[in-house]
Amino acid sequence: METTTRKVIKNRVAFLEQKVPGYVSVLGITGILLLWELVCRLNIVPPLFLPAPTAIVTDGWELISSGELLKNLIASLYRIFGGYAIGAIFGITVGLILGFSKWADAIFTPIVYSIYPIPKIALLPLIILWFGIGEMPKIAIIALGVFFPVLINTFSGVKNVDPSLIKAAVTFGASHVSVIRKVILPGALPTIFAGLKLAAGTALLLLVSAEMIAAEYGIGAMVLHYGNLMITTKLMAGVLILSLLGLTFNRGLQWLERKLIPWK
Amino acid sequence: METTTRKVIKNRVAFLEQKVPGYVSVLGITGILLLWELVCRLNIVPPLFLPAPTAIVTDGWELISSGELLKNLIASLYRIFGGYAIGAIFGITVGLILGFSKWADAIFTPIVYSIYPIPKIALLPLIILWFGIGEMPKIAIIALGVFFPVLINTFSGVKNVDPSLIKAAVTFGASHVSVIRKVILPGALPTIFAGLKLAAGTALLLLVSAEMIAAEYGIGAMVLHYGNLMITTKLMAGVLILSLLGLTFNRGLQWLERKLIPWK
Amino acid sequence: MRVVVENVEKTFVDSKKNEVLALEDINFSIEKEEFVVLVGPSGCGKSTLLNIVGGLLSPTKGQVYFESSNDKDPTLGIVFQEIALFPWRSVFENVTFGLEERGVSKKERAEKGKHYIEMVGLTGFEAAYPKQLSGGMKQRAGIARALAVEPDLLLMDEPFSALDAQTRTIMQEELLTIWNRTRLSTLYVTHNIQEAVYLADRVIVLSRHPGHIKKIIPIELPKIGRDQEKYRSQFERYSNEIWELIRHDAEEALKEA
Amino acid sequence: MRVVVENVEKTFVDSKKNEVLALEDINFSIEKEEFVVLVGPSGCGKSTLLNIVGGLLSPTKGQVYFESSNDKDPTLGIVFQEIALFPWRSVFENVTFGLEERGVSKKERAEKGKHYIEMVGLTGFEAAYPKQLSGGMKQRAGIARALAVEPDLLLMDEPFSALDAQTRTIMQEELLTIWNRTRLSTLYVTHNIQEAVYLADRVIVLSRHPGHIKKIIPIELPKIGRDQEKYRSQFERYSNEIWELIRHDAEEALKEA
Amino acid sequence: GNDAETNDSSKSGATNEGSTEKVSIDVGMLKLTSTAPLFIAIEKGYFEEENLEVNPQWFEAAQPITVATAGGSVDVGATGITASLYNMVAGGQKLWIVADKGREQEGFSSSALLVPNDSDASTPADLKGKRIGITQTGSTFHYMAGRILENHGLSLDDVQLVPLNSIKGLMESLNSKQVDAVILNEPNISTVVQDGYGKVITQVGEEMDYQTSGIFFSPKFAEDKDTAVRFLKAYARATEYYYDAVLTQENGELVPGENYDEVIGIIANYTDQDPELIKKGLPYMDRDGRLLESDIQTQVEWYAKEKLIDKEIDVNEIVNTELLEEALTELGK
Ligand SMILES: Nc1ncnc2c1ncn2[C@@H]1O[C@H](COP(=O)(O)OP(=O)(O)OP(=O)(O)O)[C@@H](O)[C@H]1O
Ligand SMILES: Nc1ncnc2c1ncn2[C@@H]1O[C@H](COP(=O)(O)OP(=O)(O)OP(=O)(O)O)[C@@H](O)[C@H]1O
Ligand SMILES: [Mg+2]
Ligand SMILES: [Mg+2]
Repeated sequence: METTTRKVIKNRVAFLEQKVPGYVSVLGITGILLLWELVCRLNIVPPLFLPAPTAIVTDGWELISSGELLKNLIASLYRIFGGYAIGAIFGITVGLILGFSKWADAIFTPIVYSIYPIPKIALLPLIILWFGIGEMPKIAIIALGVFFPVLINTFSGVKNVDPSLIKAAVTFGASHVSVIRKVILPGALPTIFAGLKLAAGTALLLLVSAEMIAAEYGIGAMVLHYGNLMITTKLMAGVLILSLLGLTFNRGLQWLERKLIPWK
Repeated sequence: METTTRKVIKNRVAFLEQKVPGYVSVLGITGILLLWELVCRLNIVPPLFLPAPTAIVTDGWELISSGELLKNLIASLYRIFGGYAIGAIFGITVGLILGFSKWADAIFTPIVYSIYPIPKIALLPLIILWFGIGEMPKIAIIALGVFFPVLINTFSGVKNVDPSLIKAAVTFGASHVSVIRKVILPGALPTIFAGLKLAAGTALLLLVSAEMIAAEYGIGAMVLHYGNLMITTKLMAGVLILSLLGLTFNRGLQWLERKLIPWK
Repeated sequence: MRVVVENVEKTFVDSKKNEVLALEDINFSIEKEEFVVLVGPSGCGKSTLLNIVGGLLSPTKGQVYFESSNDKDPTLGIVFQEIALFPWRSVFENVTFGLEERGVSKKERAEKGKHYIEMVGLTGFEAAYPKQLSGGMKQRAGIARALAVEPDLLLMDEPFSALDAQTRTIMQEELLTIWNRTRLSTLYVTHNIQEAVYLADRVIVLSRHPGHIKKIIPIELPKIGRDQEKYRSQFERYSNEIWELIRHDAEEALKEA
Repeated sequence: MRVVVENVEKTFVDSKKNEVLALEDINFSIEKEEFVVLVGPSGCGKSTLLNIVGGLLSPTKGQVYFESSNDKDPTLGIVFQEIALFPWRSVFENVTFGLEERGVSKKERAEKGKHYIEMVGLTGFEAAYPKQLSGGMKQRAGIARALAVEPDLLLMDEPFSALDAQTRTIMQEELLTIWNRTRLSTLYVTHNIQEAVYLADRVIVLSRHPGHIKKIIPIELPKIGRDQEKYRSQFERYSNEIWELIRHDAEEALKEA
Repeated sequence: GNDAETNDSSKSGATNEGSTEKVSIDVGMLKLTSTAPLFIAIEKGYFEEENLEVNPQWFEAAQPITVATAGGSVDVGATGITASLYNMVAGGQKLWIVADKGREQEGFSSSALLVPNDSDASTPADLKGKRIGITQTGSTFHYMAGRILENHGLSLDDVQLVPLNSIKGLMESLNSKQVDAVILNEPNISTVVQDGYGKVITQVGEEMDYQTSGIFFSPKFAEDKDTAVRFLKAYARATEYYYDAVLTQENGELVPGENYDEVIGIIANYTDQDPELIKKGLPYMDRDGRLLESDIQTQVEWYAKEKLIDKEIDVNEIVNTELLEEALTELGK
């Protein structure tokens, strides 16, 4: 008589589904902050090299309450919004033109692609020569940094609109203007937004670099100022504020995206 | 008797297929360069503000033959390759760890995402403080700028490996190690490369910024130097070289990608 | 209104600059209220032909024309396999797109939109975006959009091939019901032989390399109820005939990378 | 070797944290050399059940086990609708993946690989990457990969549903020929009722919300040649029976966004 | 007289050293003229005579030297005294300022406030509301600008300070009139004046006595009092040598001293610069290397007032004159 053995089948991909409780993240961040604070309190690392989180927050608060932060923030915001708006508007416009006109495409796209890899900050000296050392060059460098990714995304957004949508529109009698307005523009919008989001990071980076080179006020100038003075807690507070600025900028764009592209 | 009319159907999307001859691009670039040269020759714009293309090339050649370019280029290349390699290696390693371990993910991912939006150049004063002398801070800032996009792409590459591939591997008896080595790593490779390409632009930008703020030699320092001296032709030559550097870097990565990911 | 395809030939230039003859010597017509189905193996040029008829591609030779007694420009309705609903428009806005482009008044758009949405069974989903619909519902919206312009010729390119087998069966039945109410001249492309026999007045069988008409088979069965028991053997005979015409080509197509 | 599915139940927690009962009270077995097909409307839990049998999901209740006379761990072969070939491996490397993981020698891998690649008609494409293959050829490679491990149970989840109608017909025939040579115990999931009747020894019909077994129908037709004229009416009767069991559910499924 | 004195002290140094081992000292410094005493002490073998082996660590900027000295990665630092130094001390990184390494003094000034040649401004008081270029915030130039303005009834709030990060940037911004005034040092002042695009409206030395740079000891190095004193002995001999060579005045006019060309040669050699340029920018230094201790107090107060220092610091926590005094005593001064 044969004996039969039973082999129960077990889930061999259980490891993929392993769950980590939600509080771990919170605990993780808290733990790291506590550890950091402890390292500083016990003077394992000198406070000059690594200021304690509480010290950073305290100094950050001081920057806020003394109005110093506001002054610098306003200077930076003015530049970043100005530059971003100019760069984005031009980028979208030129991107649309290149996307729609095959002639413009053939002539200008190679030029765009050869200017694109230049780190825009290298043009700052030139821009200072052209525009002087006031607000203009800072706004211009940000605009330039924003212009290219937005242009290229707009262009590729227009080029990559699903051709079957265009064909459908044409079959249902849409005119050229209608196709552009009702199909190509909304179809390119998600890609344009991707460009705008990419450009936000670049804008912030260029802002800080530009302010480091010739500015009295601004978050970048402030960070460099405290770096020069070796007041590291305030420097870190400035960096913290930059991180928040970046986060807010990104969130704002995400919010706008959800508003403008509800169908995604 | 009824008369029948014939309506021949015409291609209504012909405008999409409109072709522009290939030489237009070449003509376009040549035309723009000629125009530029002409504007300069006729002194419509002073050469200080917009040097002529021929002048830029001549000066660029002078920079090369005098050996000045080489000296600066070597200084920059050393920094960019060092920083890029360090940042990429750490980024990939940490990205893999976060991708594989749900615990590490839960604890560290929120931290990574809150540091990510900081424009890394703002940390330069701090990094000078930490690393002090010479090359280290420049390499560190580039490494830092490369680290984050590479990490985040590696992480999302690992997370987005097609689960049906993992399931297939497991069904065919693959061990955990096999799954990681033969499925997750190659599956994440294209995304990792996307991160590496993204980081190349950032690395170049940070290189220039860092060299502008504190360096004796380097292409960024050279550009700023000639900006300060108002020698715009040499400045433009430097910018041209940066653009070539960026292009080469990108091409190199593309070549590597084709070698490493032949199946795409 | 009658559609005539006359001596159509189409040559493509492929990525290696070689000329590829996709269609050759295509001659047929679609009569008023006729449902013509194009079948053929993969790559035989079905979509190319449909696109030429729809004015989305120019033929290299020959022409396609509408014969009609009035001077009105013919209107077309089209349904794609990829559905091609505008993702940024609600179901209602998609369905009334063609009317909008024809300058139809808002009131009439609302009425017609409602009517055709109801016809395809999407009442209640007027305000939904395409991403909120299942595959079958999306394809219904696509059909409503094509019907809403009350076209002189309805073009459908494998509308159901992305749906699962059961959904496809249901949709075929529904399409037939709708067609019976509207009786639009239709050119329909499919891979599926059963579908072709089930829907067609005439089946045009294409062969490949280059695509030309192998045979035109009129289906002499009542338009409604072809799946009944009594027509089964005749249905099978048509299917087998077509399958025999295509089989060799289909096996070849499968071998192509 | 026999596979037993005993009292299986599966509950998912959806994105809104509600519990969704996907499968309930599933009991059946797959005998040696038996070809069992699961049919049912969209979302009835066919894939869920197949994944549980394949050890890719844990059942909430009940269990699945192999009954065998030896102590060897059962091997499984699996074919997905999405094909799931490793894009970075050539056809040969894909086909021999399972053997590699089982530590089979290089020589034996080369032999078996060659054998199964030939069996599915891919000789000459050993070095090709998946992206260089057509859909039908990819799916053949997927089948060869599953056969190459000579599994105790072969699992197939709608392997042909992404292919066009004609390719599907050809592949069904080929699968039957291959199966006839290998006689592997098989669990096969499909939406397509004709396909089920054409391939199955037994068809298990599932209903939805929650998925449970509506009926198990043994197909009493010879395994080879079911498409012959003489079995046509019996074939149709099975198909109709299954369609009647599913139809209402399938229409409901279509209404769900 | 001078020679005899030098010989005497060298003897007294030599007698001291016999028992001790040779000590190796890392000194962080810049390739600038104001580092001259250290160059001289190395070249003339004064350190050798004290049985010290000095390893120069070359830096590119001032700030890292202070950090490195405070952090103990070099034993001795030689560079400008900036706000960052005070802040580091306030932040817990201790170091000692022990000797002079260059100052602004009436008649010897090496820094000045310049305006474009055609500027209306003739005194600093005319700069109200104008743009003044400096290198960096917290730098010595920042301090000079502030103090000069205060001497003329203005304050930093009355002008716009533009940090331009480099000397070259300052010069060119002046040239292109993107700023209305700049602070510059020699030899750049001479270059600007020669090229004719700028004029000096006041010399810093005329406005104040200012201890611009110094010699710093890391806390650890200062603890080893014997070595520290020996180091300062060698240094003090070098400052004297420097002073006598290049800072001798006759009738209010600078005249070359007896080792003038030798000293210029040493500096040119270490800084890779044209001797003619060096001759234009020789900073004043105390002959004995003594600090202008009172000015350190002034600086701290000024920086604190301008909120450029985080916390008030006690001058006694950073200035150590004892070591130098002891060295000078041993040298017989
Ligand atoms: N734009 C194009 N450029 C070059 N060749 C093309 C183009 N479009 C189609 N072809 C070729 O023309 C032939 C017919 O293509 P078509 O898409 O019309 O076939 P089909 O019958 O619709 O195929 P399927 O059943 O796969 O949809 C194919 O060989 C295809 O490769
Ligand atoms: N991971 C999951 N989380 C939550 N619900 C799930 C999950 N996987 C499946 N379900 C639900 O379980 C039910 C069965 O899904 P399953 O994919 O097994 O159906 P199916 O019969 O294979 O459908 P189809 O024919 O569309 O492939 C569905 O209602 C589905 O929404
Ligand atoms: Mg087609
Ligand atoms: Mg499924």
